[in-house]
Amino acid sequence: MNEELMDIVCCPVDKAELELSVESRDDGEIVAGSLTCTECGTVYPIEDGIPNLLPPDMRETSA
Amino acid sequence: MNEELMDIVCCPVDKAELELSVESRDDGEIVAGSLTCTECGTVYPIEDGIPNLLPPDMRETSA
Amino acid sequence: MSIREAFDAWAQEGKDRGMEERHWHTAKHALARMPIEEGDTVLDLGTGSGYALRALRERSIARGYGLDAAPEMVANARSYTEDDAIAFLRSDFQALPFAENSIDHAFSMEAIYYAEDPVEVLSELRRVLSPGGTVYCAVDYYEENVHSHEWQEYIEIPMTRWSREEYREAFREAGLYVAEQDNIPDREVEIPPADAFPTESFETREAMIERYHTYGTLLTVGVAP
Amino acid sequence: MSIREAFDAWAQEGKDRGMEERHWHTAKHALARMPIEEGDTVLDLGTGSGYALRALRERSIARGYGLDAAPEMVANARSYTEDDAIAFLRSDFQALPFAENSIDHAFSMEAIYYAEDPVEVLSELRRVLSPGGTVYCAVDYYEENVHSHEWQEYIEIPMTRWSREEYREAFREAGLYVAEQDNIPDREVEIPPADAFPTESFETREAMIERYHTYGTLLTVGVAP
Ligand SMILES: Nc1ncnc2c1ncn2[C@@H]1O[C@H](CSCC[C@H](N)C(=O)O)[C@@H](O)[C@H]1O
Ligand SMILES: Nc1ncnc2c1ncn2[C@@H]1O[C@H](CSCC[C@H](N)C(=O)O)[C@@H](O)[C@H]1O
Repeated sequence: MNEELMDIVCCPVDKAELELSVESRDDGEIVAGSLTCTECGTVYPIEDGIPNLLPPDMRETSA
Repeated sequence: MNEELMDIVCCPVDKAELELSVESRDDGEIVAGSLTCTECGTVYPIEDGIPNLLPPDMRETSA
Repeated sequence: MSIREAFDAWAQEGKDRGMEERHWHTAKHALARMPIEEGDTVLDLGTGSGYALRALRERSIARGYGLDAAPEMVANARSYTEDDAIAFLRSDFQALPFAENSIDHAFSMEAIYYAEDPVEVLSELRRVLSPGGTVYCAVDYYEENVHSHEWQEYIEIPMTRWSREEYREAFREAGLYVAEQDNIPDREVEIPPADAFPTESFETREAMIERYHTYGTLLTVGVAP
Repeated sequence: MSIREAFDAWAQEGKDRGMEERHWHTAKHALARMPIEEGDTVLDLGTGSGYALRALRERSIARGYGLDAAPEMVANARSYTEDDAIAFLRSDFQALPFAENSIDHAFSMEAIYYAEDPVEVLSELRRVLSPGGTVYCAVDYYEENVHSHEWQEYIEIPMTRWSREEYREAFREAGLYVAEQDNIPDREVEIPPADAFPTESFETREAMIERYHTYGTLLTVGVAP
């Protein structure tokens, strides 16, 4: 994931801003980490460079 | 010219409403007459069923 | 020379029907894309023979208004249809005699570039269109279509030769959203075998194919906010 | 069955690339019509292999975001490009993780009808698009295309089968203007000679021609107010 996504990304549920926490980078790209909703506190994981922004209820059924 | 045109037609110059005066009809259609601007008073002729709504200055140069 | 002088002569020579036949190749595709609903009111700017409105009536528009400055053009157009829902009027592109929000959609084929100030025409269209109304503006005469450049030599009316990008810019300058831009190929014009070239109009077969298949007709679709 | 289960299997079998190849026949024409400007941000809904964004980058969009619920789809899509300006994310059509007015244009090919509530998808698109931003929504699965009806048998996700008119209505219900609707023919699919029919998919050559040349891909273009 590229940090520029932060300019436009938001929580899929309540559309509030997200806070980025980086675990690892590769050549600038965020490979692992998470995005946390500043409103509802939901944590969205970033794995293999791809943020998973499915709403929590869909994450369950499709996991 | 069909009278329904009156619903949407206006003076090409100041966009004010027009007043219809009918000289002759054929089967409901207005064949001759005129449209007069309720604002600037310009008279637009209807001839052979076709209203001439060119602005007066263009009417001169193109007549 | 006035619009009237130039185009009345065309109408008298039957060029209105000739244009209809040639323009129909691509105009019909542009018309087919229009999001027309039953009961709509449609304006055709520079209507020529009025074919666009006759075609749209088959899709149940309530009213079609064909606007043209040349009296012989509108007289001919009027004589080609008996349909009461189609009306023609003489008027200029830059001073539309319609109230705000009175038109659902507008079509114009091979006409806007004859206006003195085509941006003003687009502004006028924006004014008369209802929110969400579209402008389907089709031209064969434009910058990228190099084969059209010489057309200016054959007519004394000064023509505006915009590029694809300039069309988009002009629409936006007039306050219209740009929803689409496309080259509609003309696949119906007959392209003779290679040994027929050079012809009067084309040096090579490739040039003719480029003219009709690659450049075809440039369609720009605007939407009124 | 979940979107993930259904489409991860497709991705693993390489169907993402197969779809790219087949959909490209018509998708490229839809993409070509988009009024993209240099520097735009474009969203691809149900991105599959991500081909649409790769193509639009050649027109200098600043950023392309490919959204897909299936993790194997986005993983594949990511592996097909090294371009930093293209990013993929897992997300659902009906709950877009983008701020208001953050996207210039949106594209979606053969995807929207898998959503539980496609009108909600269009409403979400309207929310994230800037005023004047377009939605290019392309589908082969729709009411008039009778040859597509049986597709539902091959997938356990319920599919919404709208008609042309229902697409226009849904766009308007979601607050989008409808700027265009068109059938884009697929002229690249190979149509065998008459004696090859019936094939597995078509009884007659005429049926296959109708499927690809007449119905092709239904494109509906919406514009955000
Ligand atoms: N400024 C102007 N105001 C009104 N009509 C104009 C005009 N400039 C050109 N025209 C008209 O626009 C037409 C262009 S020729 C194209 C005609 C028709 N749309 C077709 O596709 O065949 C002519 O009929 C001409 O009289
Ligand atoms: N509700 C939903 N949310 C997100 N993605 C979805 C979805 N329903 C279906 N999809 C995705 O939409 C895609 C449809 S297949 C089409 C892929 C691509 N646009 C192409 O033209 O080839 C699949 O990758 C599937 O995973």
